[in-house]
Amino acid sequence: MQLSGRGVSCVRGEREVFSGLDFEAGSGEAVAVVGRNGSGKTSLLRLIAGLLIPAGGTIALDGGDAELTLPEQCHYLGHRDALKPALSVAENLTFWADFLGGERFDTGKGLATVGLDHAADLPAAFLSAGQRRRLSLARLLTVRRPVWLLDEPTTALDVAGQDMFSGLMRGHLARGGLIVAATHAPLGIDSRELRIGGAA
Amino acid sequence: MQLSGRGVSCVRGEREVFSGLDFEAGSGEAVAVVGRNGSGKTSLLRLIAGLLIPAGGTIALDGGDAELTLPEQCHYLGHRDALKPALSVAENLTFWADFLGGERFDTGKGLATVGLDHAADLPAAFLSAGQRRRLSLARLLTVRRPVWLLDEPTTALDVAGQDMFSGLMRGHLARGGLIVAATHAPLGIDSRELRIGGAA
Amino acid sequence: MTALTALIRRDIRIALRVGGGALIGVLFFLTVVVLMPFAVGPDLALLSRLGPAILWLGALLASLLTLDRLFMADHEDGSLDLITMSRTPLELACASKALAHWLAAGLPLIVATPVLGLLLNLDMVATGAVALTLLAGTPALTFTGMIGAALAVTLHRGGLLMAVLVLPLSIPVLIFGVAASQAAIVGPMTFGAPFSILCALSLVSLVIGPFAAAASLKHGLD
Amino acid sequence: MTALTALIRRDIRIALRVGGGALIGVLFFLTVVVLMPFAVGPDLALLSRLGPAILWLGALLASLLTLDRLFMADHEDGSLDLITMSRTPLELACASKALAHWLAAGLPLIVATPVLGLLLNLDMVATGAVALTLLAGTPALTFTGMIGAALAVTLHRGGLLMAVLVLPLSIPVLIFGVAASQAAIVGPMTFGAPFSILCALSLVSLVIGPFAAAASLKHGLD
Amino acid sequence: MTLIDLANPTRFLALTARLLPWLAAATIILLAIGLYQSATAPDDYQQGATVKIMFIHVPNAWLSMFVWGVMSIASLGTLVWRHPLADVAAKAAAPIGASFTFLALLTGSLWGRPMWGTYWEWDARLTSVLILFLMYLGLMALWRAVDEPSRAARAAAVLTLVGAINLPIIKFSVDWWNTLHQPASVMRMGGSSLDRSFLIPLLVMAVAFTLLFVTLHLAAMRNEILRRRVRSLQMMQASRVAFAEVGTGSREGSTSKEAGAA
Amino acid sequence: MIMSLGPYASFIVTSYAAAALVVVILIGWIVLDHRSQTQRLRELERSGVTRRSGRSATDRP
Ligand code: HEM
Ligand SMILES: Nc1ncnc2c1ncn2[C@@H]1O[C@H](COP(=O)(O)OP(=O)(O)OP(=O)(O)O)[C@@H](O)[C@H]1O
Ligand SMILES: Nc1ncnc2c1ncn2[C@@H]1O[C@H](COP(=O)(O)OP(=O)(O)OP(=O)(O)O)[C@@H](O)[C@H]1O
Ligand SMILES: [Mg+2]
Ligand SMILES: [Mg+2]
Repeated sequence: MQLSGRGVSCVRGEREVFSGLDFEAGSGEAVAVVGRNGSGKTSLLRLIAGLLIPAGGTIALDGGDAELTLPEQCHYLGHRDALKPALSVAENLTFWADFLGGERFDTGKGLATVGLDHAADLPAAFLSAGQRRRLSLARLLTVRRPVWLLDEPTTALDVAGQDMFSGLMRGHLARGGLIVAATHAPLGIDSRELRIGGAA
Repeated sequence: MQLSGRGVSCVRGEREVFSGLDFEAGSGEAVAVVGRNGSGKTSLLRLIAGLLIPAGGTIALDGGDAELTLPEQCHYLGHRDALKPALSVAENLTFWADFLGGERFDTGKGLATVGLDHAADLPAAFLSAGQRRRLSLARLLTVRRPVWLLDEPTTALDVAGQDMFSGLMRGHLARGGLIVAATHAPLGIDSRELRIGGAA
Repeated sequence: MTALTALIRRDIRIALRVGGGALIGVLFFLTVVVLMPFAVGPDLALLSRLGPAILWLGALLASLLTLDRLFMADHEDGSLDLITMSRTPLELACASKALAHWLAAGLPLIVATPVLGLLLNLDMVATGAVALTLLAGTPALTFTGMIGAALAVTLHRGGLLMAVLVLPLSIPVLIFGVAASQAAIVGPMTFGAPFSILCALSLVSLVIGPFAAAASLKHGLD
Repeated sequence: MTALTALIRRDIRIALRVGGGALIGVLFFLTVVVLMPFAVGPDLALLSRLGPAILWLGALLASLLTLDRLFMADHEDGSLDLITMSRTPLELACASKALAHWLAAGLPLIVATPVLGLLLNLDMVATGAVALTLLAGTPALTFTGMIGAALAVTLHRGGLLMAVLVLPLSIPVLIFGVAASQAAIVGPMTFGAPFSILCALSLVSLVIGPFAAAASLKHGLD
Repeated sequence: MTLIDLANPTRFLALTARLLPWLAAATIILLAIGLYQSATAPDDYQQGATVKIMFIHVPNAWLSMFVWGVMSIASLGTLVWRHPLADVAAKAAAPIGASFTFLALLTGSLWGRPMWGTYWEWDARLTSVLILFLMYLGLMALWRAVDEPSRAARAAAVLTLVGAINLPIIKFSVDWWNTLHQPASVMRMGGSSLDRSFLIPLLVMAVAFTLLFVTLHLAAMRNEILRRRVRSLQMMQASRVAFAEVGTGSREGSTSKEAGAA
Repeated sequence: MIMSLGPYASFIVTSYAAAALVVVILIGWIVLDHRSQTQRLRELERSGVTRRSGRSATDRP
């Protein structure tokens, strides 16, 4: 499997963010997107996720499921965590598992993996910043998607949380997945660097 | 000047977060609040800022302005950045300068310090995560407050941004201010550690 | 299919839990209806003549005003990104959300109608007619309102702009809803004609709404 | 003082810029008024009799429904935390926000009244009377509505809950507003009596509103 | 490129610059003829001199619908073909269409007073025109509310197409509901029933107003293109300054990497 | 020639006057808009930003 972009350019608010960007990521590989604030890391992830339309160039996944579009084969973890404060922690996770199609997903085990099993019945509104982040990480486990798009995934995680998360990423890579992560801090796994917008 | 808490305890959502916490910070000193996710770092900062009411214990600032309450002598920088997407970057900053009472504050210079002067006329909605964070950092410069309460202030900042911010903090401490910052990453300045809720 | 039922169940659950839809919508409906007599004056004959109109207006405002956050809330917390990316066609997802909204916020209004009919001095037949027209007409309100809700997301604006954009579209629904109720009560027209137009409006909006909303969401990606 | 003027200027600017308050509120008002005749039917005599009531109801809904985000938006983006902590008394800050809201969303309604009066077949005197009562009464709506907006923040609920909480408070305003307008048009009461009660209501709410809102915000800290 | 594909609009600007004076002249001549003819038209045996209002009312009423039609086609251009001039055309048309609709409403109600004894009546046609006016206003509010033209364009396009449902309602309302307003007499199956002495000036005025619309629309489109040019230049200025600025952003301790970027 | 407009002269005159006024306002708006846009364009171009200059221009305004 091979995710590749050729000459991708991005325009937001009528200003060019970057242009002519080439990149590549194969099975089992992690790409760390780095660059100054405002250089377009988040924009690149949203382009891959189909949430923005490229102003030029192409992005394609070779060797994936030919019947599905690229976004349909991605997990996207953005700044906003897609949690409903009114629902309990377990309800939030179960919803995403059902909606994304993870039929035999065990919510309890998923929560235990990210260290939230004790909070399963709390409303999500009561979670601290790091706990929210852990809950959205759990979404990555609900259903298998070959491509993970992660936007500053370790934000607000404590040290133990970061270890847990590197473990998850390593597992995903070992199963042949690929990861594109925007980050300012080290990811905690081996990764290739993709720099946007010149040295920071 | 001395900020001190004695036997502070905190209850949120009818559950005790921590209790019997003592802490202390003097002029020119930075305290880094650390602890697991959900241990109560944010809660502690909000207690000091007067945005939560302690379930027990007292928090006081000695040697400050006797006519002002503790919250009135604090800058609080939380997860949410108090920016209005509809206003331009400069308008956002000018508003806070006026509202907080920084009469002779030069918006252009403030923006230049955080590296946003080129974006002064953009709507704040167009900013990237790190640019938003830089803009809220600029609020610390509008008017002098002895106590800075910072909740994971370096989130989303790039390396240059973190350097810029350590510079700001060092300047504040050198002018006799004090800082209480909740953080998972190193702050980039010398600081005393205050651990909540046992080792992570 | 499970994806859509999961979406519907989640939305209904949120609406019921935080009082976001059902209870509050009904309360609002009640208050508007209670306000009317104050505005109109305590003339019972006039009141029962205006009854269907007042009920329809109340239902219209209540159902439109709960609609404005239909997509906005999902947009703000990032859920909409994931829904757009998912394997479920966006049109179906939009339709499901609207259906959930109607179940949580539209149906209770209809259930509450008999009680409010009492307050407005309407007889059994009149109340029944109004309830029936509401049952046939409120889906049209929800499914046209949905277009406005989607536009509101695209435009980063909530609330009133959406109401303003969508209210003109709902005027025909209101006209025929009231006309059918009046016909059932006083004649001289037959109930059937305006009622079938009302049903036709609902059916048309059931088709146009999800497509227009999905188009607007897709083109408004950011 | 500069802090308060800064707050007022910011709020007005946001309201005007995104079309959040002024323009949209007026358009909503217009649409609600336009909806009424559809519901009530094209009976001009009845319409002009209901005219003041319709205008008042429209103004009430338009001004309340723009109010619901008065504090909620500031709460969601964290501005409210900073406003609470600042050296400006919270009561004054609340009052300023309400004043800004009235200037941006209430005044335009009054300016639009003559146009709408035409649509509803009201004569000059009637239109003038309605506009005057709105001028005296809408501050009361804003300043009582503010309490609901503050409660909505405390309770983590926006929109309709707030409207439901506040509508009962605004019923007296509505009653006397309509009464005064009707008195000016048809008699038999004098205009003066209900009008002075209306003014009194406004004055009272000018005092109570900010205190109640500030108290509710302070106790609802979280 | 985003900053609007300039090649096409540039040709448009050049072309319209040559076309506009002729259009304006033709408009003025036709308007003059039309006004003269309507001044000298005989009084109607029923309506008296008030029939002269028709020469203003009917062209404006037609145009109010015509302009929405133009905007609908432009909207298709925006959504389907993504033509760069389409949203310019749609945006420029809205205020002009709103003005015509306003005039149709105003002259209609001024005519209604002597004819029906009331300025306003909640009749299906009048109301659907009022709704049209409201939708014009809503559309203009929408353009104003969004600072990004391309984003506003797509939303406005969806709304315009949905609103086009109103056009057949306006056109056929008089046939579907038996109302005060008179049914079509000029454009209908089986030829016009209007007397020639009214028909000729009416048609001349209608053509004149249509030309007026074309002229104003082209001029407004030119303005809109210029406005976008100004915008993109300002944007470019902003991003250029941004490039000059990298590295001075942080005072303290800029790293060696960072200096290299400037 | 003096036209006799009958008892409703004011209505007729108002219609024509309103139409004239609205058209004049439209024209005025378009002309003024054109002036201000060309003016701003000229200012921008004078300050060194041209459509194809891109990043090559060096000095800050
Ligand atoms: C505010 C009030 C009015 C509005 C909004 C209005 C609207 C319209 C519209 C939209 C049309 C074009 C219809 C089409 O092409 O089929 C029209 C045509 C016309 N209107 Fe009005 N109208 C109003 C009042 C009146 C009044 C009071 C009269 C005269 C008694 C009148 C006489 C006509 C005539 C003669 C036509 C031409 C019909 C034809 O030949 O197709 N209108 N009006
Ligand atoms: N609004 C709330 N209502 C009820 N309980 C809450 C609320 N916010 C947080 N809590 C609970 O209070 C505890 C402390 O939360 P807090 O946000 O202070 O943690 P934190 O130390 O800042 O964590 P993190 O490192 O994840 O930011 C958590 O267990 C959380 O579940
Ligand atoms: N919604 C938007 N509309 C217009 N412009 C935007 C929008 N979001 C971001 N931008 C602009 O696009 C550029 C890239 O933003 P992006 O969020 O991709 O940066 P980033 O690399 O993720 O930065 P950070 O490190 O701060 O997260 C920025 O200059 C920003 O101003
Ligand atoms: Mg980012
Ligand atoms: Mg925290």
